[in-house]
Amino acid sequence: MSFLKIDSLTHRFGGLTAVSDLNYELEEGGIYGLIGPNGAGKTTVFNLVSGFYNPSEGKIQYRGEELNGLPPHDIAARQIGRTFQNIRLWSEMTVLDNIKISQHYQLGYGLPGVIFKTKKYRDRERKIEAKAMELLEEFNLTDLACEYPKNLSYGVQRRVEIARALSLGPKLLMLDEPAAGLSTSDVVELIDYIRWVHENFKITIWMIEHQMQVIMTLCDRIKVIDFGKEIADGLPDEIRNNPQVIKAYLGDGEI
Amino acid sequence: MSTTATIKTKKEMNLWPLALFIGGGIIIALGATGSINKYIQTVIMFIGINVILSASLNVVNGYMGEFSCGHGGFMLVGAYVSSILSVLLFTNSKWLGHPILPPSTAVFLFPVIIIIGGLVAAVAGLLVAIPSFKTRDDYLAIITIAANFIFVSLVNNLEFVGGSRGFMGMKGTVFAMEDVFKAPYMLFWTLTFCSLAVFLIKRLMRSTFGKGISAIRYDEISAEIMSVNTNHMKLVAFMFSSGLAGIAGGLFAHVMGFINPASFSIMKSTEALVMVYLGGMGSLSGSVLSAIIFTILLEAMRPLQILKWVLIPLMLILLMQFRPEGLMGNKELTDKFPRLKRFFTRSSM
Amino acid sequence: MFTTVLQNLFNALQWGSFYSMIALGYCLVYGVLRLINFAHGDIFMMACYFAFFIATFFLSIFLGLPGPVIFVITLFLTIMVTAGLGVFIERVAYRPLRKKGAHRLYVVITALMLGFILENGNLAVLGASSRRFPDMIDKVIISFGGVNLTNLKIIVILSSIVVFFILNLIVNKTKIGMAMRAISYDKFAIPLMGIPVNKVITFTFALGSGLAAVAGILFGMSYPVLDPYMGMIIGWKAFIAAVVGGIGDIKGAFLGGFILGFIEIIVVAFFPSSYKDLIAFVILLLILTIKPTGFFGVAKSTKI
Amino acid sequence: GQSEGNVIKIGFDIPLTGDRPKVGEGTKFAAELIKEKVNAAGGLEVGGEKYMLDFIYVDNELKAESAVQAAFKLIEQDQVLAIVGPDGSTQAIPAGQVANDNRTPLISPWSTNPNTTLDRPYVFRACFLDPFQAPVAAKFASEQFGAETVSVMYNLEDDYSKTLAELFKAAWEEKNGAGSVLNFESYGNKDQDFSVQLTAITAADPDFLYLPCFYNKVAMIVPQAKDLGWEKPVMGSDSWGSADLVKLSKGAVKGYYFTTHYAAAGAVGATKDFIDEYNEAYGYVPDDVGALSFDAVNIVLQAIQNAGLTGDLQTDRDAVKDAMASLESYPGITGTMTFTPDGDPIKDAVVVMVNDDGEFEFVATMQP
Amino acid sequence: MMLQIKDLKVRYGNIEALHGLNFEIDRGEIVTLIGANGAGKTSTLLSLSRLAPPDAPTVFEGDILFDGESILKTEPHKLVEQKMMALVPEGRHIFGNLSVQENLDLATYAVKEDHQFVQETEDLVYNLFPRLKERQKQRSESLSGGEQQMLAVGRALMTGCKFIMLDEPSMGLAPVLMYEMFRALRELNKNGITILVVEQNAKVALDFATRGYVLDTGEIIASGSSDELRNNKDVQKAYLGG
Ligand SMILES: Nc1ncnc2c1ncn2[C@@H]1O[C@H](COP(=O)(O)OP(=O)(O)OP(=O)(O)O)[C@@H](O)[C@H]1O
Ligand SMILES: Nc1ncnc2c1ncn2[C@@H]1O[C@H](COP(=O)(O)OP(=O)(O)OP(=O)(O)O)[C@@H](O)[C@H]1O
Ligand SMILES: [Mg+2]
Ligand SMILES: [Mg+2]
Repeated sequence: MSFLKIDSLTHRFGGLTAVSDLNYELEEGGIYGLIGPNGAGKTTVFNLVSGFYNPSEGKIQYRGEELNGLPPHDIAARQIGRTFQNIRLWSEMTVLDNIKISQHYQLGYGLPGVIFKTKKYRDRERKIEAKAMELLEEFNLTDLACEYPKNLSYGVQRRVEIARALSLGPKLLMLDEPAAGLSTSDVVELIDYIRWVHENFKITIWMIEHQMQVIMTLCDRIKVIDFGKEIADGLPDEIRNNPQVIKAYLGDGEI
Repeated sequence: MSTTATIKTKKEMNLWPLALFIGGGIIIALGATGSINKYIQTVIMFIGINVILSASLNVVNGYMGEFSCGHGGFMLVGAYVSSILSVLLFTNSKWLGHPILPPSTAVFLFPVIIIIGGLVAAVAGLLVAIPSFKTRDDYLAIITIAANFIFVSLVNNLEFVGGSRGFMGMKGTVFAMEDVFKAPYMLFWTLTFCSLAVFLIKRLMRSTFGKGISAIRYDEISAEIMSVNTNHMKLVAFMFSSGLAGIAGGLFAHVMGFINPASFSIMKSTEALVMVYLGGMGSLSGSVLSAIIFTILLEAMRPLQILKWVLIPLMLILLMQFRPEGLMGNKELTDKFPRLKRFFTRSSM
Repeated sequence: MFTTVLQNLFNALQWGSFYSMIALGYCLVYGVLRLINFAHGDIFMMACYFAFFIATFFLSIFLGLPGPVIFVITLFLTIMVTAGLGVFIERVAYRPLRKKGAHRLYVVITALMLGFILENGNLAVLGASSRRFPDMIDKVIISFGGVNLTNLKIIVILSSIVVFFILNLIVNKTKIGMAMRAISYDKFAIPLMGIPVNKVITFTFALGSGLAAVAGILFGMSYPVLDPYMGMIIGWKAFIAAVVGGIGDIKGAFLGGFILGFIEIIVVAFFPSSYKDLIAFVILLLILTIKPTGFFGVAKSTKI
Repeated sequence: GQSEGNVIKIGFDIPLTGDRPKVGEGTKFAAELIKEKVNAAGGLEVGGEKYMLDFIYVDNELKAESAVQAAFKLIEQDQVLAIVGPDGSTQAIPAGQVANDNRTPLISPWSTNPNTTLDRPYVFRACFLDPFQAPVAAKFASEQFGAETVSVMYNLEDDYSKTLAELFKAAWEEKNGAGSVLNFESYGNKDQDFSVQLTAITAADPDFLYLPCFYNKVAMIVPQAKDLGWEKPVMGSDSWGSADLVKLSKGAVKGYYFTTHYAAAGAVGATKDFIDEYNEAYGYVPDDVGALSFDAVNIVLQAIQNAGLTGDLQTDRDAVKDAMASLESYPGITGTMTFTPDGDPIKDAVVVMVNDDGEFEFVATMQP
Repeated sequence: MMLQIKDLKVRYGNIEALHGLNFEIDRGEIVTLIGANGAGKTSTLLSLSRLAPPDAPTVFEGDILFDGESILKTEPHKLVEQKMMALVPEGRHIFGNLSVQENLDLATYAVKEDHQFVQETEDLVYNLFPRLKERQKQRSESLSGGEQQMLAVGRALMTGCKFIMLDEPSMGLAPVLMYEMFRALRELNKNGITILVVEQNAKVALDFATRGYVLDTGEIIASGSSDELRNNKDVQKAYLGG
C-alpha cells in the first residue's frame, strides 16, 4: 500500500477545470517534485490534499485512509504539514508562538483544563514548549524566538514557515515554492536545509518549485502537469530532456 | 536565549488579577467600615462590571479579531436569568410568590445564581457562535447586532418579567444577605468576579489552546491548516465571552435592584465596544485600564450635562488620533514597563 | 383586505425607499474604505436640519416663491452643505487615521464617536424642543379604491429608484467608479496607476453625504418632526439592510433597503406589532446564516 | 457663599439629556421659578429662621443605571435633604428604591407607575396614577362621542404608555364588552413610520382612537393617520400636555381631547400666575411636567416648613418624609392633594380639548 | 541623464534602510539592481516611486532627479500621470476584486491619449501574455501566482510610461514564461522604453541587463557592465552561487 495515493483527481472552479483526472503515488521517504507552467494546477493539488478544497471528483488516500471530505485541521492532525506559496505566518505573534500553535491537535486538554490548570495541562504545555524550543534550536532561530515574523527578512520567514510545518510532526511535508523570492545564495542554503530536514526527520517531502536548480538537485522523482493534466513523470534527467516539458515549461534559456 | 524565552513564558504571572485582588481587598475593607460612601461604592461597582464587559468582549473583538457588536444582549440574558432566580429563590414577590429557599441561604447561593446566569448567557452565545462558522467580518457583526435586538425585543414581549416595565425585587436578596451579616456584599462580589474574569481570560490567552484564538485573528486559513480546529475555537471564544458578559449582567441587576430591556440596548454594546478599542485590541490590561478610565470619566463629567456627550466622544477621537492602536495596542502593561513586570514577578513568586 | 394589502405595499415601498437611500450612502463609503461609517445616520439627521433651516429661511424671505421652486433650491443647497460636512469629517477624522495606518475598526469607532458628537452637539446648540419641518409642497392625498397615497409618497419612491440608477452608473461604468472599487481591495497600488487616492475618497464621501441629503429632505417632508436622535436607529437599520443585500454592492444595498422595509411592514401587518423587531431580526439572522455574504456580496475567494 | 446653617439643599434627579431632555427642562425651569422667588424674599421661613434654597440638578440621561447613580450622588455626596424626580417611571422605580433604602424623601412629579411608591414610605409622587387616568378617559369618551368601539396605539418600549394602554383596554372592555377594542397596536421608541398600524386601524374603522403617547409621537402619528384617511376623533393622555404638541403637529390635533392634570387655557388663581410667570421667563406655556414639578417642589418646601429643621440631616429627612405623608388637602396648582399611605396623591383628573387657537381648553373635571 | 539618484538615505520609522545610494540611468538603458534579501532593493524602488509612508520609506537625505528636476516633492500619481515612471511592485498588488480586463483599463486612468494608443498597448499585453487573454473576465484574485505576476507587468505597460521599474518580475514565474517575459521586455526596450529591474536571480538579471549595480545592506558595493560584474569574483561568490 502506497503512502499517498491520488486517484483520478479532478477539481473545477466554476467552468474552469484546474485539475483534471490526475493520478499520483508517493512512496514513504522520498522527495517528490511537482512542476508545471503557471496556472497548471499545482497549488490546487496541494490545496486538495490539505483539505482546503474538496475535490470535484477522485479519491485521495493517505496511509490507507481516505482524506476526502475531512476538514483541514483533521487532515493536519493526520500529520500532513505544508507551507504556502505566499508566506502565511501569524505575522504579529512571536516566532515561538507560531511554532507552538501548530501542535494544537496534540493538546488533549480543553477550556476546563486551562481554567483549573490541570496536571495534564501543565505537562502538555511543558512538552510543547520544549519541542518548540528544540525546533528553534535546530533551525537556529532561538535568538528570534520572541520576534514578530513581520519584522523578519523574507528568507528567515521562509525558514520559520518550514519550522512551523515541522512542529506539527508531519510524516508528509508539502512545500509550495519554498525558493520563491530567495536570493541565489539563500537558495543554495535552502537546498541544504531541505536535504537536512529530509534526513533528520525521516519524512516524505513533496514540493512545487519553479527554480530548476532546487528541483533537479533534490527530487528523486518529478511530475510535470499542464492544464491540470500530467504531461510527464520521471527521474530528473528524463524530465530535463523531455521535449514536451522543455516546450511547455522549461524553455530554451534564451533571453 | 532559549532560557530567556522559557523564562518569558514563566514570567507571565497573573499580574493584573493580583493587583486587583490587593486593591479590591482594600476597597472592600474601606466599604465595610463605611469610610467610602455608597456613591463612591456604586461607581467602583460599575467600574468592576465594565471591566468584566470590556475584558470579555476583548476575547472576541481583540484576540479573535471579529467585530461583535451585541455584547449588551448577553448581558441582558445573564441579568434576567440571575434576577429571576434570586427573586424566585430568596424573596417574596408579587410575580413569583414566596421564597423557595430560606432567604439566609442567599449568602452562599448568591454567587451560584450569578454563575448560572453566566452559563445561560454562554448558551445564548451559540446564537452568534454557530453562524460565525460560515459568516465573517461585518456580516458577522450584523448577526451580533441582530442578536442584541432580538434579546431586547424578546424580553420586551415577555409579560411575566414585566416586559418594558422592567423587573425588580433583587434588592430583596441583597437585604436577605445583609440580614445574616452586615457587609458590602455587592461590592465584594463585583470585585471578586471582576478579578476572576480578568484572571481567567489571562490564563486562557496565555495557553497554547487560547493562542489558537489569536491565530484565527492573524490568519484563519493557516490556523485551520496548522491543525487548529477553528470552529471549536470560535465556539469557545464566543461562549466564554458572552458567559462573562452574562455574569456582568447578573451583578449589574443586583447592584441596580431593577432592570429593564432598554438598559441593555445596542447603546450598552456600543459602550463595551468603545472600551475595548480604547484599551487596544488584544490587550487585557488595556481593557481593564480603559474600563476604569471610561467609567470614571462618565461619572466625573456628569455636571457638564449635555456637553459631556460632546466632550467625551471628542476626547476619544483625539486619543485615537494620537494612539491609533488604543492605549496599549496589543501589548500588556508589563511589556511597556519591564520594571513593573519585575516587581510583579517578585511579588508573585 | 385587498385594499389593506395594497395600502401596505405602498407603505413598505416608501419606508423601504428611505432605508435604501441611506443604505446606499453606507455602501458607497464601505465599498471604498471598508469603513462602516456609523456617522452616516447622523449626517442624514444633519441634512434634515440643514434642509429645515434653509427651507424656513427661503420661505420666510421669498414669500412669493412657489413651494416647488423653494424645494429645488433647498434640495440643491442641502446637498452642497451636507456633502461639505461629509468631506470635512473625512478630512479631519478619518484621513489622519488612515495615514497612520490604524486598524480599520479604529476608524469605525471614530465614526461612532462622531455620530454622538453630531447628535448631542445638535442638542446642545438647538436645545431640547423638536423642530417641525416646513411644508414646501402642499400635500395632495390621492385615494383610489380605499387606498390612500400622498404625492410625497410617490416622489419618495421614484427618487430612490432614480438615485440608484445614477449611482449604479457611476460605480460600474465610470473609471472613477472602478478606482473606488479598486481602492477597497488594495490601496497600495492605486497611485502606481496614476490615480490620486485622496481625490477619489473625497469624491466618495461627497457622493455618499449628498445621498444622505436627498434622503434627509424627503424624510423631513414625510415625517416632519425633527429631533437630534432621529438618525441613529434608522442609520443602524439601513446599515443592516446594506449588509443583508451584500455590503459593498450597490445593487445589494438598494434591494436590501426594500427587503428590510418589507420585512418590517409585513411583520407588523400580520403579527402583533410588538413583535416587529423580534421577527424582523430573526429573519435577517437566518438570511445571513444561510447566505453568509448577503444576497449580492461575493465571498472574498482566498487564494492560497 | 452660604454657611451650612441657613441653606436647604434639594436634589433633582432628572433627564437633561437623552431622548427627552424637554421633560427634565420642564422640571428644572419650574424649580428655578420657585427658587428665584423664595431666595429673592430672603429665603424660606422655617421655624422663624430664613433658609436659602440650594437646588442641585443632576442629569440621569433617561437611563435607569444613571438615575441610580444620580440618586446616590445626591444622597451621599451632596447630602441633600430631599429629592425631586425622576420624571419617568423607568428611572423613578430604581431611584426610588435607592432613596427609600437610604431613608431620604423622594417625590416624583410625573411617574405614574404604581411600583414607584409601592411599599416605599420615603417615596411620593405629585401626579395621579395610570389606574386612575385610564378609566376617566374611557368614561369621558363614551359620554362625549357615544363611542362603543375603539382602537388603541401605544409605545411598547415606554412603560408609561404601555401600562396606560392596557389599563384603558381593560376599562373599555369592562364597559363595552370583549372585542370592543378593535386594534391594540404598538410601536417602538425610535419608530418614525406608523403607516402599517394606522392602515390596520383605519381599516377596522373604530368610533375613536386612543393614543396614550408622548406628545412628539402624537405629532407624527396623527398627521400620518389623516394621510391614510382617518376622520374620527382621537383621545389622549396627560403626556399630550406640551406646548409643542400643536406646533409639531401643525394643528392636526385640534379638536382632539386628552386627560391631564390641569388646563392651561382659562386657568385662574395660582395656576394662572404660575403659567404666566413661566411663560414670561421661558417663552412657552409650561407642560404638565412643569406644573407637576412646581407642585412637587412646593410640597417638599411645605413639608419642610411643617416639620421644622434640627440640623441633623437624617432626623430632618425622616421628619420631612412624615410631614409629606401627613399633608392634608394641599392646594396645588394641579388640584388639591392628600397622600395615601403609599404616597400617592388623591386628586381629580381634568379633560381638556385642543381648541382652534391651539390652546388646551378646560372641558371637565372627572373621577372614574 | 534621465534619472539621477544622489546620496539617497531612507528610513522606516527610525530604521535606516539605505545609507547613501548614488546611481544613474539613461534613456533606453536596461539596468539591474541585484542583492541578497534585505539588501534594500525594494526600498530603493519604492523611494523612487515616491509612495508615502507607511507603504514606503521616508527619504531624509539626498535627492532624486528626473531630467534634472528633483521629484522629491512630486506625488506618486503625478509621476505616472506625467508618464515619468511606472512600478511593478513586489508582491504584485493586483486589484483582486476587479476582472483582468478592468485591471488593465484602470491602469489607463491618467492616460490622456486617444483610444488607439490604449488599444495598441492592450493588444501588446495580450500578445505578450496570451494566458491573460483567456482569463480576461475572471476575477483577478483567483488567478494563479504566475498569472497575477503577468497581470502586474501588463498593468505597468498600460500606464504608457516610458520608464518601467520591475521588482522581482520573475518571482513565481515558470522558466519558460520568465524567458518569454524578459524577451518581451527586450522588445519594449527596443521601442524606447527604459527598464530598471530588481532581481534575486542574478544570473538571469545580468544576462538580461546591460548594466548593473550590486546592493548590499543599503549600499552599492559594485557596479559596471553585466560582463564586468559576471566576472567579478566577489559577485560570483555571493550572488551567483558558485
Ligand atoms: N479560487 C479560485 N477560483 C477560481 N479559479 C481559481 C481559483 N484558484 C485557482 N484558480 C485557477 O486554477 C488554475 C490553477 O491555479 P493554481 O494556483 O493551482 O496554479 P499553479 O499551478 O499553482 O500556478 P503557479 O505556479 O503560478 O502558482 C489557475 O488557472 C487559476 O486561475
Ligand atoms: N516596512 C518596513 N518596516 C521596517 N523595516 C523594513 C520595512 N520594509 C523593509 N524593511 C527593512 O529594510 C531593509 C531593506 O528591505 P528591502 O525590502 O528593501 O530589501 P530587499 O532587497 O527588497 O529584500 P528582498 O529581496 O527580500 O525583497 C531590510 O532590512 C528590511 O528589514
Ligand atoms: Mg501555485
Ligand atoms: Mg524586495
